[in-house]
Amino acid sequence: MYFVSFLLLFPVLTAVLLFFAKGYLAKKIIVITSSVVISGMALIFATMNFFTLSNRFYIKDAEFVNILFLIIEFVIMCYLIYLGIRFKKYYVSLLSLVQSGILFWLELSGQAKTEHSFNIYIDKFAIIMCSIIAVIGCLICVYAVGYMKSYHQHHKEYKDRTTLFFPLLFLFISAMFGIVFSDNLIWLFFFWEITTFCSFLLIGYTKTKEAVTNSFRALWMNLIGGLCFAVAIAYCALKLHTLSLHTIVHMGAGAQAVTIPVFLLCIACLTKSAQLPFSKWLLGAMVAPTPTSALLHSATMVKAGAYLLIRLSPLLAHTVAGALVTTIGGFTFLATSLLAISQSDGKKVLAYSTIANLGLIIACAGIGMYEAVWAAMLLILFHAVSKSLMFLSVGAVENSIGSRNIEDMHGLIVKVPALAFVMLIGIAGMFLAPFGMLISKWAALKAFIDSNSILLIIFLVYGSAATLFYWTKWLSKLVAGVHHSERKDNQAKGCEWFSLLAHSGIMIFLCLSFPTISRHLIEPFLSEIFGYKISSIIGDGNIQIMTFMLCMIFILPFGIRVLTLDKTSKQKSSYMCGINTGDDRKFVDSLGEKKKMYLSNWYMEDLFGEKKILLPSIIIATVIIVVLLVIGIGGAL
Amino acid sequence: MIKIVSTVLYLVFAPVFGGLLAGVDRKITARMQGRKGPPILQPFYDIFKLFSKEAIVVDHLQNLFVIGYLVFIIFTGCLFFYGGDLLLAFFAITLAEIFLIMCASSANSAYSSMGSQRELLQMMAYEPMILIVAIGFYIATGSFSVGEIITSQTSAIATTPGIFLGYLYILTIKFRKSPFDLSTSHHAHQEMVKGLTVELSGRTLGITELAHWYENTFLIGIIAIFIINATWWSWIVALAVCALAYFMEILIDNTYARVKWKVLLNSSWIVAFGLGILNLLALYYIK
Amino acid sequence: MTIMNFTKTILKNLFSKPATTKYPFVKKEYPEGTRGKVEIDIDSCIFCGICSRKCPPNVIEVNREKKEWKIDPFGCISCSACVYACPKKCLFMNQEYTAPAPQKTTNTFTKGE
Amino acid sequence: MSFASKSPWLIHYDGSSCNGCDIEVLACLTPVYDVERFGVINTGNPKHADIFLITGGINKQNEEVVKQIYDQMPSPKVVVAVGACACNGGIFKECYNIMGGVDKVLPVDIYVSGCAARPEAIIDGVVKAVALLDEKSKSISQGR
Amino acid sequence: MTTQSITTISNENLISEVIKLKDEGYRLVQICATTVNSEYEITYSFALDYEFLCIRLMIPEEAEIMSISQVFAPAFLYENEMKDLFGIKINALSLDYQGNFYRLEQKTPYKNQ
Amino acid sequence: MSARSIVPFGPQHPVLPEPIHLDLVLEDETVIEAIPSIGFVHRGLEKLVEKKDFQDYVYVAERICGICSFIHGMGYCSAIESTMGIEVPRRAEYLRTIWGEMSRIHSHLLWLGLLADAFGFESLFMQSWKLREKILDMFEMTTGGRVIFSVNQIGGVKRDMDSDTLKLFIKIFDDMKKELTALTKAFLNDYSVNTRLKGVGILTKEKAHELGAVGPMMRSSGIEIDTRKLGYSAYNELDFQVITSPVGDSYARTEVRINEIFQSIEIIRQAAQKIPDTELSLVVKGFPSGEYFMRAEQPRGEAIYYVKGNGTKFLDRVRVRTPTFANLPSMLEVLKGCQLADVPTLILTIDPCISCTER
Repeated sequence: MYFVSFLLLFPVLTAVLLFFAKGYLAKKIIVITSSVVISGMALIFATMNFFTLSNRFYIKDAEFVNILFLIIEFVIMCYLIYLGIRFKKYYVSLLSLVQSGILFWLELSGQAKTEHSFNIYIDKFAIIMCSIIAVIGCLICVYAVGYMKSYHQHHKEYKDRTTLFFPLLFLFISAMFGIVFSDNLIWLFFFWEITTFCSFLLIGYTKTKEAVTNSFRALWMNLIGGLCFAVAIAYCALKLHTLSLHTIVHMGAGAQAVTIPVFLLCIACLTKSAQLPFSKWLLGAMVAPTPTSALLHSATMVKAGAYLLIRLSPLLAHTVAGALVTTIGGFTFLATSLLAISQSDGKKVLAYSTIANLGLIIACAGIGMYEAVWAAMLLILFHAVSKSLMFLSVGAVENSIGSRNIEDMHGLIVKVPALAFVMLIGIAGMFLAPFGMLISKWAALKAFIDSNSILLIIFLVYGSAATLFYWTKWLSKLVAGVHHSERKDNQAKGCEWFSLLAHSGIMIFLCLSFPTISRHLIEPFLSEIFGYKISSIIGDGNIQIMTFMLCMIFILPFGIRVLTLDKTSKQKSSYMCGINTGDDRKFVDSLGEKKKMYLSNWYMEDLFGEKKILLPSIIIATVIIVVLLVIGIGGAL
Repeated sequence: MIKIVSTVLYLVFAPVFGGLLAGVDRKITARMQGRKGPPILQPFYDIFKLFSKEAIVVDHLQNLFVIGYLVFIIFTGCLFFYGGDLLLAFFAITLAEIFLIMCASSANSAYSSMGSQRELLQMMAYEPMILIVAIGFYIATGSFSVGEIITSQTSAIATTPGIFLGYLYILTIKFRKSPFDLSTSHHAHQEMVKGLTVELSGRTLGITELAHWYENTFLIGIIAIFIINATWWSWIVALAVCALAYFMEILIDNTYARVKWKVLLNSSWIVAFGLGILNLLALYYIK
Repeated sequence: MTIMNFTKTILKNLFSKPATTKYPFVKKEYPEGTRGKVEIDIDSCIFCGICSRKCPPNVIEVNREKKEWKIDPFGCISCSACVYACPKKCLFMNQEYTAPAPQKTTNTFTKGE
Repeated sequence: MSFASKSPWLIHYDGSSCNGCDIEVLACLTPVYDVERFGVINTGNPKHADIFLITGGINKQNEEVVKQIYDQMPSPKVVVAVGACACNGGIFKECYNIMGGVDKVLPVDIYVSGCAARPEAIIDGVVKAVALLDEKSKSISQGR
Repeated sequence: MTTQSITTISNENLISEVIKLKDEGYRLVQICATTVNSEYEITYSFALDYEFLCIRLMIPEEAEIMSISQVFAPAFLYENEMKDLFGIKINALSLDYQGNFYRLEQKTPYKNQ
Repeated sequence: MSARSIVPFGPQHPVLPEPIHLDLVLEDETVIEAIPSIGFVHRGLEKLVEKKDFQDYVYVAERICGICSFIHGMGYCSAIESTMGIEVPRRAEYLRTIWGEMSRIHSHLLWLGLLADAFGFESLFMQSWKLREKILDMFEMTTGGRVIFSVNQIGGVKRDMDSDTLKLFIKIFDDMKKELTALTKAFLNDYSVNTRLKGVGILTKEKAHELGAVGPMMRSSGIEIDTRKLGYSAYNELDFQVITSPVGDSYARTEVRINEIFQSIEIIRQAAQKIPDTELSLVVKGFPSGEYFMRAEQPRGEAIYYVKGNGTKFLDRVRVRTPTFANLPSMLEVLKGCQLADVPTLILTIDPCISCTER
């Protein structure tokens, strides 16, 4: 109980402190201290509950909290309506008004006073999520302390608004804790809206025209989700007379009564997780400083949608809602993986990859089988770490070499070796064999087969092929051995560097320890929600193989040293049809002058370009949603 | 016990088998072209020579990656011949290939890098089919485990003929045979020079060649497990089918022009769909 | 449009004798008139030097005093210009070509007394 | 036991020849002469090659190219000059843009005469080069 | 054999003459320079089907001429060649190799020394 | 958003039997720009006329290129003969025609092989070159050399072909036709070959004319010009049609060249029937003076031999404009927008002869 309250309130306190803190040093100290405290507490909390945790409920009736929430909600609504009018985005005002209106009506008319019991619910899943959010979120904050300083040194054109920025980060973390812990749908909705609001402010940080447009896009898309959420709450309150997520989930799959709210919640989750056709807001979020992107993409925000869907997954198995979620998820995975091929902006590739991976998680959740949910949870875990690592390293690279374009990362292993290694670990974590993501993919594939879903298999096999392509080409860019004269200084120092290293460490630690995590956290949770004992998903033999592979990868470089293979080989210039000008970089061109060779990756714009497939995918996704909604809700009515 | 024996046998004899296969391949190809051709043992002479040559690299990282390639190819084969998980074996071979790609691009040389991009494209082309092969085995025999696949009552091919054909299709890419020898070719004259292997020479080239032999043995092993079931004679049939399949590859090698990358990508994906996915659908339908 | 229409040729090749000659294990028979290397019947030579002047790559050297006729076989282009030009018809084309060697040599023919 | 002689891979570069020798070099690979009988592969890539076949003389522009290719070959390596032009410039040795034979820029190991060099001569040259390769390989392994 | 007409024109008329030929549908066959005493004789050959005609310029060594590569695109190759071999100064080349077309050791070998 | 690669292509490159260099700018593998560089084979042999007299220069002329050797020799001789007003004996003209057409067959077969090699069809390459060896054997029988014949001289030819040889040749060609047909089928009907040739590197009729393309390159764009129709050597007494194809892609160029092989066989057959029995060569007296542009049809297209004599035994100027030089602009035109994989094929479809081009 104390832990929960602490985790919810302490970040808010930090935010307030940061808001009033003067000077960079003060902010730095506050951020670091509270980050240590928050992640420390979360970890202690997790360790305490690692082996033993019977699910717990907290906070029975808290009228004053509800009122407090109501007030905050009202303030936010007013602010949004004001902004909508000021920027002439009236639909934003309207959406905000309608969804908050529903809530106010529910609360004030007393309809929300169901015989519900507890507002907070803690189980092993909440523990996992809470640790991810705390650790990754705080590491991002620590990184941000170092990053924002150099960001404003590089971008003099933007006003330094870090006074607002840091508090928002912590507010965001607090809201995420809220989402994870809440059992009362109204509470959940409140925190849900806070994340929407915070992300809106964070995306619009630079206040450029693009940033404003993108932040409004993020806002209205999430508000649509919020609206669906609000309607779902109203439906639950009026028809089901309960607002407890736990209770609703236990009504069981296929229960006619829950069909409509589940549908609506699914739509809300899809918007939050930026699935097609709602993906554009997440791509637009790239205009924000890197820590924002990292925060939105890895541990928080988009994960909120995935989190709620996993909670709902027992209700989704073999239902139309489940079909909707899996189809959209699978389709998003395929479409955005293909789209990522044509991108050269590092952050954009990461954005598409995030959407794709979220699609996979959501598809797994939608299947509603325990193997699938197991895969989904591991994917959340590994994706959070490696994606955050990737974002932060891209940010650090941007500060060091002045660009975040993948083309400019050519030969990063020579230019900034330390960052390149960190990035290699991040990329390996995203898709390579012995690292975590792939083991989850293994399980996902198995679940897809067992669920007899040929469509998902199609999405997965082709999507994986595309994933392989765009990650590997990034990898191969990094390792190019350019000339030593191109060496650059690593601008990631202090906080940033610590955060990156910590991420890499966590990455490797997770790869080695995920069997334990699976046994003690994931499997008990699955047993509980599916109501029967879950045997281990992945055989011990296979785990040993994976571990063995991982060890091999790390032994390899040392092995080469021991065998002194690299010392006996002589270095010669590269093959350039016989006309290189003494080094590997230039050749004698047709006009008899020195010309710099340049090697670019493939983008296959005419096959996978945004112009080519983004719009059709959005249309297809919309059609899928509409058709399945009609079928599903039509069937329920 | 038998698992360990077969793994050790693989470790020791895969290069011998792969080398002989390459030798026979070169001989048959030569004869098809109306030439006398090299001796059968020529691949072994080549590889011994390569290991005795001076080792030159463009970048020392190449050594690391090329060894990684070999190690993970061998690991894949061992996993397979140990009777392990087929899907994991495919993941491992993907990792190995990625090592090779990194090796090629770490040289930062024009043709080597272009070769690695093409290799990547080839991987993207065959990846769906490779995964479908694993899925097909799983549906047909109920397991990813090679040990269980070869002791099932009926041969996998009985229910997965389409997947088998699709596998043979992408095998042309894996064997680096015309029409799909885009990234590097056994034949000299290519716009890519030697593509992936341009910057490898002497020992490092020898290692890739060795890895290629290990890989071929593994790939042919997969043809075999399509056929093998619990009966003893299925092993003999498997042997014949493997030989026939390889002969077909040589024939195709000699009767096709090298295609362009778009054709490669499109056709592989269409084949994976037309043969693989439809076969899976049929399998579900039967069940 | 057909696929693999070259198969017939390929298979025919596979099952028939290869076109490969057995050279160098069996010597090659050259047709009459093959231009190989220039040789001289030194005894009939009058050292007039026409061949030397006619030689396009200038590889023939004639020394009237020493009664010496020299040729650089590695620079010879086997054009037989010298053979046509020789007034005594003492130059002729051998069908054999000059064997490859690790050093460039000069063939010297000296007329004995 | 040295295997260098059993698998001589070659690279061919056309210096400034008239094509006559080049097509004869190519002809050596084709069915009638088929040098692959001796394990020869035309690699087209200096990093894989053991034997460097040069046809034609050397001029200012290809001098660097030839040197670079030679430099990028791993030892042991052998240079074979094919044809009169590669030996000493042939008929073109008086041209203003011909520096002379290949030996002006590289240590030539075997000279093959002819204009154009006959395939048989090229085969003989390669066979001799192969023997040399073996020697060089031995001396390198002793030198270690 | 077809007759071969060679018309000598003055330096200034070159472009207009060439444009006239282009309009009549001629294609460029070749451009050739010859050193005649201390002058250059530049011959432009054109053909229409089987018809063949030449126009000729006589220019002193130091004179500059206009490139016809704007009219006949393939002329740039011939003109670069003349530039490298003869040292003729040519203006407004569509693709100027700046004397690196042949990259000779001995610059402008055809120029009267 | 694609970035562009800048890479060198050649001079040393396995698909290029001869050195030529291109600066390639690529987007993925699409060629955006290609700037050529030649001069790796430049010898400067035109200047050798100052050192060799006009008769000896024949040996240099036929070494301009080892593939087009014969017609270079013949073209040079004809040009000199024209300036000197020599009427060459008819038998010599017929023999020149026969050797010239055999050269065309050999060159086209060589080209077919190289093309097959460029698109990665090794067995087709081998097959083409296997056939070509037969022609080379025929050359060696009649001239004593496989690639460089040294049979031309000012005023006629040095060697003769007797009627038995000619009959034998006709028989060999008849046998060869069967194999050629199989080869033709593979080149023109095979699916995979078609994907590499059809629609690749289209040169329109207008462009071909504008860029001054010559030979098969021009004829495959639908322009009906063949300088053999000018009637030099014995062509005025022989009956043949100019072969064209309207499309202008690589496929058309292949088609035109393959048809020319069959056409050449027919021309040789006609020539063998009509060949008159005269002497082989005239004795040349005097020195050339005046100038002449000789236009001859090489396998690769129209070649121009310009000679200018001054009445001494050394000529003022010899200039050879070879077909490849004229085709280079067309090559650059078709290279734009093609795939990297097409670069070798497209370079080859102009049938480049770099050593001719650079002399």
